[in-house]
Amino acid sequence: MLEQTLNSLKSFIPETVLIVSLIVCIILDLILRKKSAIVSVAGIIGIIISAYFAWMQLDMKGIAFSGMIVVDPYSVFFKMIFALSTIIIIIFALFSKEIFESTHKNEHVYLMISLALGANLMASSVNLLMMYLSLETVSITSYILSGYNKKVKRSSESAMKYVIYGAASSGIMIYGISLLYGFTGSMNIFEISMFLSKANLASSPLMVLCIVMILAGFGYKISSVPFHFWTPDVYEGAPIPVTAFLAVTSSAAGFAVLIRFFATTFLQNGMILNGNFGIIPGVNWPEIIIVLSVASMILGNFVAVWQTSVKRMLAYSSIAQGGYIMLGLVVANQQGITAMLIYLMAYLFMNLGAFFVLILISNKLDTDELIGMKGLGYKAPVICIAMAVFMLALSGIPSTIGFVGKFYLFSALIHSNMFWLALVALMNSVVSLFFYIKVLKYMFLMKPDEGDTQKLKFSPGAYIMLFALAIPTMFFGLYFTPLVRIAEFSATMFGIK
Amino acid sequence: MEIGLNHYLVLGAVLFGLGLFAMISRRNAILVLMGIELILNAANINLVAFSRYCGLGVNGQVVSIFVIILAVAEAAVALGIVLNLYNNFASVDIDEANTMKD
Amino acid sequence: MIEFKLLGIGILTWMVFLPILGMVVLLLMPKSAEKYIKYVAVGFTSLLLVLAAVLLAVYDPSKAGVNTLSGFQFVEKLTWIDIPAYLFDGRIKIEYFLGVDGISFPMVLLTALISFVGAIASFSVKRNEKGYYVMYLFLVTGMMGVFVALDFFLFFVFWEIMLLPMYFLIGIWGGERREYAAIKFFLYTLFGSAFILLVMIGLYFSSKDPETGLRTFNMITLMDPRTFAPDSIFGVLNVTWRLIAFAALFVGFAIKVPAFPFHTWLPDAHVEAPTAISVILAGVLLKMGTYGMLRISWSIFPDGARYFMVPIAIIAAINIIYGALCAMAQKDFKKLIAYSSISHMGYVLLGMASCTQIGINGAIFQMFNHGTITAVLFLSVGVIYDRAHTRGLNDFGGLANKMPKYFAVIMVAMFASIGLPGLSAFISETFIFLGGFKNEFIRVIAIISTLGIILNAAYILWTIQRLFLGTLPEKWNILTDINARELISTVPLLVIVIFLGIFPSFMINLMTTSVNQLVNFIWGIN
Amino acid sequence: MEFALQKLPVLVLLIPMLSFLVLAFFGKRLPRGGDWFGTSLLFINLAISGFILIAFGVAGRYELNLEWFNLGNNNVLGLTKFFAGFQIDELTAIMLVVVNAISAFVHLFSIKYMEGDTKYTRYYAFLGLFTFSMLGLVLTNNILLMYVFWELVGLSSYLLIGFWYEKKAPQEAAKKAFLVNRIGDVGFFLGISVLFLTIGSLTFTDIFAGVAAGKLAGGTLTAAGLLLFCGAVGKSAQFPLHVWLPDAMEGPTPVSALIHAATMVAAGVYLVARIFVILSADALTVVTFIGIITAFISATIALTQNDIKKVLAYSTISQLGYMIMAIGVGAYSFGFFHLVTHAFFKACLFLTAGSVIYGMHHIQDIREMGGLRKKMPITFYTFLMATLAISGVPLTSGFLSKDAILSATLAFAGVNGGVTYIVPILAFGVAGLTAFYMFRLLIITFLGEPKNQEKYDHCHESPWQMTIPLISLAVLSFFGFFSLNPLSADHGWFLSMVKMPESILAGTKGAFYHILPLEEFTEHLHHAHTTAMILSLLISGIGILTAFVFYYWKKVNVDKLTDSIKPLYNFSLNKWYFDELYDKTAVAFTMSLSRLSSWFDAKVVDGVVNGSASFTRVFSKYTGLFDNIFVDGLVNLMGGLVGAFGLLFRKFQTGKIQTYIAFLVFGIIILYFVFRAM
Repeated sequence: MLEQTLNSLKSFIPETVLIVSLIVCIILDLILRKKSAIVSVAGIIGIIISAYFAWMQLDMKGIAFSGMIVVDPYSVFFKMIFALSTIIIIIFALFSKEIFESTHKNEHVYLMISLALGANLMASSVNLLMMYLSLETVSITSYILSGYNKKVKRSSESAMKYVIYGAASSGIMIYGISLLYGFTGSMNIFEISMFLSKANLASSPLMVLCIVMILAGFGYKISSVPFHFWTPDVYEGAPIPVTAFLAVTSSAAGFAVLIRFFATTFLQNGMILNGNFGIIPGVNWPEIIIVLSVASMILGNFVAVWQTSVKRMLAYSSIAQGGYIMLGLVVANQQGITAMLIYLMAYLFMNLGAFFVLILISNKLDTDELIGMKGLGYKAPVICIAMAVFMLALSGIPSTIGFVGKFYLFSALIHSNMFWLALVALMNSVVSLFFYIKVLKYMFLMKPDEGDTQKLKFSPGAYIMLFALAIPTMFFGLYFTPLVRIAEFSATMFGIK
Repeated sequence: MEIGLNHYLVLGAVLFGLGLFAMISRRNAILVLMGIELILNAANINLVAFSRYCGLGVNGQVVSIFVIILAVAEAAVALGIVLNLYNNFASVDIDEANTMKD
Repeated sequence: MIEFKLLGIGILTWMVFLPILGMVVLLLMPKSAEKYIKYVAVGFTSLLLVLAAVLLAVYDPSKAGVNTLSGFQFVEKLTWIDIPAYLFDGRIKIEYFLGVDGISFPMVLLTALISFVGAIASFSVKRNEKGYYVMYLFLVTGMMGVFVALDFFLFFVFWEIMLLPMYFLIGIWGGERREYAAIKFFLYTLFGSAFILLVMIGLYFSSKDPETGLRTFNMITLMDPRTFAPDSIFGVLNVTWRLIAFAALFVGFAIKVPAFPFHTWLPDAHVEAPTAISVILAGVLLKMGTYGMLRISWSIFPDGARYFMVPIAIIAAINIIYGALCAMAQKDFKKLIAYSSISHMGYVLLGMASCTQIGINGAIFQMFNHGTITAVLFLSVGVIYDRAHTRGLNDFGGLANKMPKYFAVIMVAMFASIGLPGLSAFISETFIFLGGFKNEFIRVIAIISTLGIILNAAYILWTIQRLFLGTLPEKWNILTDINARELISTVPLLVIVIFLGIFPSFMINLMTTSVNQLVNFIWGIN
Repeated sequence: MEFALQKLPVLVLLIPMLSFLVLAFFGKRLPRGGDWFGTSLLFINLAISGFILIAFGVAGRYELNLEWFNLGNNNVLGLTKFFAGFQIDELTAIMLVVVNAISAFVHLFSIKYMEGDTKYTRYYAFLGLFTFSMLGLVLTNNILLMYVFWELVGLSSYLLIGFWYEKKAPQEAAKKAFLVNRIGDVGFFLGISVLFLTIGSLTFTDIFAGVAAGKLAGGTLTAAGLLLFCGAVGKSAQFPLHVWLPDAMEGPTPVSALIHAATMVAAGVYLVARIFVILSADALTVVTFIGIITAFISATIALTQNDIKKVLAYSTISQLGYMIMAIGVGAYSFGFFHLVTHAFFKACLFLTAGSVIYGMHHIQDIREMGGLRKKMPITFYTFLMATLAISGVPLTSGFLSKDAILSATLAFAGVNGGVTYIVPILAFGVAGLTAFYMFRLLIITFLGEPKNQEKYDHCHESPWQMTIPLISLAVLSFFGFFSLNPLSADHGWFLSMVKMPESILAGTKGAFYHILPLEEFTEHLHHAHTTAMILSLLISGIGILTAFVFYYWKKVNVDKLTDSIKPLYNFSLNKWYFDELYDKTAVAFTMSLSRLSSWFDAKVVDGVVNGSASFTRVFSKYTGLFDNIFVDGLVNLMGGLVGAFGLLFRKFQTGKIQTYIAFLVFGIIILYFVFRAM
């Protein structure tokens, strides 16, 4: 028992490093007693180190802590995503006025690290309990983060909404887990898979109930319809870096666990038949995913059209984006998973980019309303051109990374002859252009009001960060071989043969 | 009569329902949080009952302990947030706080 | 396949990316050099023209192209994306594959020509010149790329890229309702390209290159029926799906043409766009739709082309007659020309629907002619609009005596556009109708569409009368005759129009070999 | 001589083009606007064409055919080539002379007539353009090229009719002329297509060969013939497309003389003559009847017109009808003969009219003239000569051609009998009417007392530049130029040069028409000749006499007479109400249709896409975003739906966390059932 645990520690190094750096940050914070970039730097270093160790695990494929977590390319991929996004967002926080003006000192850094830790665990957990715990870890830290600005009404309101909604959904999830446990007699998804493969249960109502209830937990993390209601309000209320964090990291974590849950638990003896999943008869979860994803796409896009606040618009857009990503799961094969991973990478760059521009702008203008961006293209050309890149990427115009993601998703769909679904998705992305282009319209097509035409100045660091996000968005759009190779390599999960 | 698995499951289900009801109906934030506790405990009852009656060892109990711990953490954070809510809105009525909506 | 390099880089690459180079140069230009921007832009477009001339000099008309790789010229083929199948049989191979044949070559010439003219015509743009010309050159790259790309994926990328500059050019430098027009144009085209994308991916997954056994976006390989496994979704046996695909593609391209009932974006876009952009729009962009049909729908789904002959011809007839009727009712000069474009693109569709060699020759020739003629017409609209700041046909009269040179220019253009013999459009329209009559399935429709000849004449003559004849209203004594710059941008086009009217063989020789190849391919002979 | 036939025609064609180009580009800089340049070029051209005629007489037919462009080989049409070339045969050779002669005279005449016009140079340029196109039309050996020049003459006629475009009437007239012609040309074009698709080549020789070889026969052949004839109907102003010619008189009078009397309008006849040999019996029937109907209708209209040019215009139409009919009945060479003679005397008539108008300072209403004989004798006598010619009085060219045609109609009726007797009856009737209204015109204009005294006082004889053309044309209306025998031209040089060709379809029968082999037909002609001559003399005599009775000796009160037949009189005066008819039907229909479709486009087609704005507005009321969204293109139907659903979904986002949880629970329940259902 003990030495097994000790062995397990080997495959737990990245998380360990995170924990250590977490503690280091806290200590630093206590020592410094004031806002300083040092803590952020320390945190970033810690994350980089853990990412390095995670990278070391690339060729490992093993199970640890008596079947609680696994290490496989899939989890490593997500660990990389989390590390990258966390680093970027910690840097965002340095730019964000909201964070700077908050009463806290540097809490956000280690809160974010701990969130990253939870995300890592989510990506690698293969046990329902572990899934639940890691999910809660992520949630609880996000509750705190979203309420980061104590004095700001919106912030605290959003925190309240988030915590109650989150608690409810996770509660429902654990209830569903308990049922599934009783049903299958195990918490380990491999064992559950084995059990289900043997037992012949043509969609027994109880089974369905479990799945739906557990889905509530995951669904609220990836803010998919109908578990999305918290998203707009929380996104709007939280400080922008936090919003970005929720939009990218935590929903990526949600996808990580969602994919693993479905792609492992409900496979016929964890078999993959020439790339396609051998789904357990009677539990045809792809249909339910179709429902979710179509609903998310339509609702997200259609409501986003009406938003006047860019932040809220991005909230809805990320609901829609989540819908697109889920399409990959629908086709129930490796190709789909690959497409999802590609899209997640794309999503990271373009969405973070959009949020960063938002941070910069609202620092200057103290607003995230569209109307505030009138004629901004003439006052801050570089920023706005970057924004244009991100917006077009989000709407999936070719030669941007967003198109690559969509292209692969649709390829996956069409490869399994789901033309109609692809068409729905495409029409949705046409609709999505309405509101993405609207931002550009305000920035470029509209003239700034008389009087305020002086150029806005931004720090060189801001520009560097901006290019660091914008250039990959363009480059990988034109040359996406690396993305695809990574995704294809990472689409292998432990225990799936 | 013999108390069996089903009784516990029913009890759990009832608790779950009550919890949800509390969350939906109560205006007071504290009561809503208590609703959450009910839900979690409903889950706990299930877990324990299953492992007790289906001969699944102690897994269930272990899990329920985890859940209890987690409930505590969650409650702590939640109460903090509610407190902050009170500071901002001078009330713990969660319907007061609906400044953000479409 | 003939190759032709400058400095080790293929000439087509030069032609596609020269404007990008121009963009860079413009962006690097310092504030002090603001006033030279337009000359730099014109310089780059004229370089493009020179390259086109060089191409013309080396082009070998005897090469067929279409579905024979060897028949393409100035071919450049590099691997762009190549990802070996790792987990599933989805090996992605995308090539940077350029080349021209008789179908694309006239379009390339047209693009070079019109871009140059447009650049000169843009001198009237005053606000934010840098931004304007950057976008303009970007647009040129997009258009050129569409016409030379032989890899479907590449084609699609160019096809979509081109939307952005257009959106901004209309949206920023346009007229009153520019924002509406711009977004309408953008969304319409995006809606269409959604279908194109679907078919593109579908084709990819049903293809298997006979030589390499790999999937491919290579259009030429896709034209080969052996490429499709019989069981694949677009396999030769899977007739229904192939027809659906053809229809989907048709919708995608028809929006660009624009074919009824997808045409309503055109009048808006034209009315709002600045002169030079209208010129580009009518001169080149519309051709991308019909070109796409020939290059992709007609060539990859010949069965579809044969099957849908009649419906397409009907759409064409509607375009011709309905467009002309709408034009007749217009009070805005520019809108009238816009509707006349719809009518004239109807001829192109008719010619292609006929699937006869004479008809398709006519169609391509008509694309070129319409490009040149309508360009002149829109430039003329610009001339009057710049002076009078109105386009209302009823606000004018008696300009003939006031602006004799302008009158002469526009007379030639207008009579060209009603297909007066001796001017280029006559030949192409004649071909198109002969093609239409030749194909007995659509003969009746073609005969009906000859009404268009009369209607076109009617509204054009009426326009001439309303603008130029009669007596000059007092307020227009301020107007000055067409100036040197405007003459430079229009007269060469008119010279081409007249020259091709008298010596059509000059253009026809360029394309007829390919067209024969295409037609034989459509009818499965060879 | 070979040289004359091989090279000169090209020269003849290019000289007027040269005149056009020079005058168009440099005319303004030349002294006197370059009129001398154009005129002298034309006289040179006349000389050359005369030489060509002689050369042809010596050396015979010559044809040159070059490849124009080539579509290569293909599966649908086989080897497709288009040729361009010219031919010199009797028709061409003669037409060259006629066109050049009249054009030259008109050039000369215009020097004074157009003097001081602001667009003087442009006028001469246009004349050059027209002459070029007309010569091209007669020179080419290829029906497609013929169509090309056909359209070009249309263009130049458009430009010249609308020459005084400052005034409203010329604009309208020009537009009308072009459009009406366009209608005919579409038919012409369709005819060409039929030939092309059946025979595959468009040179006349190939076409005839093809028909002879039977590549094109039966109904198709008839159809082809009639479609081609449509072109003639348009150009030669035949019923029902004759309405444009009278309006075309809005152009300068010399132009009317050149284009709308002598040459262009005769192009239709020329075309019919060209394709005569392939016209099937039924086609010929139609041709005949169209011809005679036109002749009759316009003759009746000419009776009552009061504008000197209008009268001449209708007489032109009627004469053209005559020629068409003549060819219809098979008298090919007579028809063409009449074309030529008519060209001269009608040009003469128009130019004299021009001279009168010039003298009267642009008065055209004959009711204001009268007694001009004393003031402008030369004009009067030339006019008289031409009038005699057109009325078919012996010793004139008109007599020869007309008489021949009449005899042909008799022969025709004699062969086919039955209903076809209408043709000669009407033909003779028209001859009478012609004589009558022409002399009415002559008398009212030149004889009697002046009606408008002060105009009359300022009136004067025209200068030599005008009188010389008049005299020469009048002389050309003398019989001697065509035949030495004043009673029959059969042995004159003209008819011996222009032989009757034998129709390829000789011997075939139509509904009422039997195409006889040539010699049989000539037989009948000989028999009919004498009767025809006597009859025609009689009838035109009566016509002239009545004219004198009515208008000179005033034995009959014309006003009373007209009052007694008011309806008929008005019917004629208002040109049988053709214009009104067309305006009410075709034109009105098209215009309303166009208005309808533009409305349809804006409201429905775009509407479907745009979604009813109201739809969006309803929702936008309580969002206040309308403009914003409108500009964002949300009025698109898609947009409309998006908006609708969007607003629907937004309702869920109440901002109350507990509602969210409720929705969450509902969501789960719904999902449960959805999932169960699957």
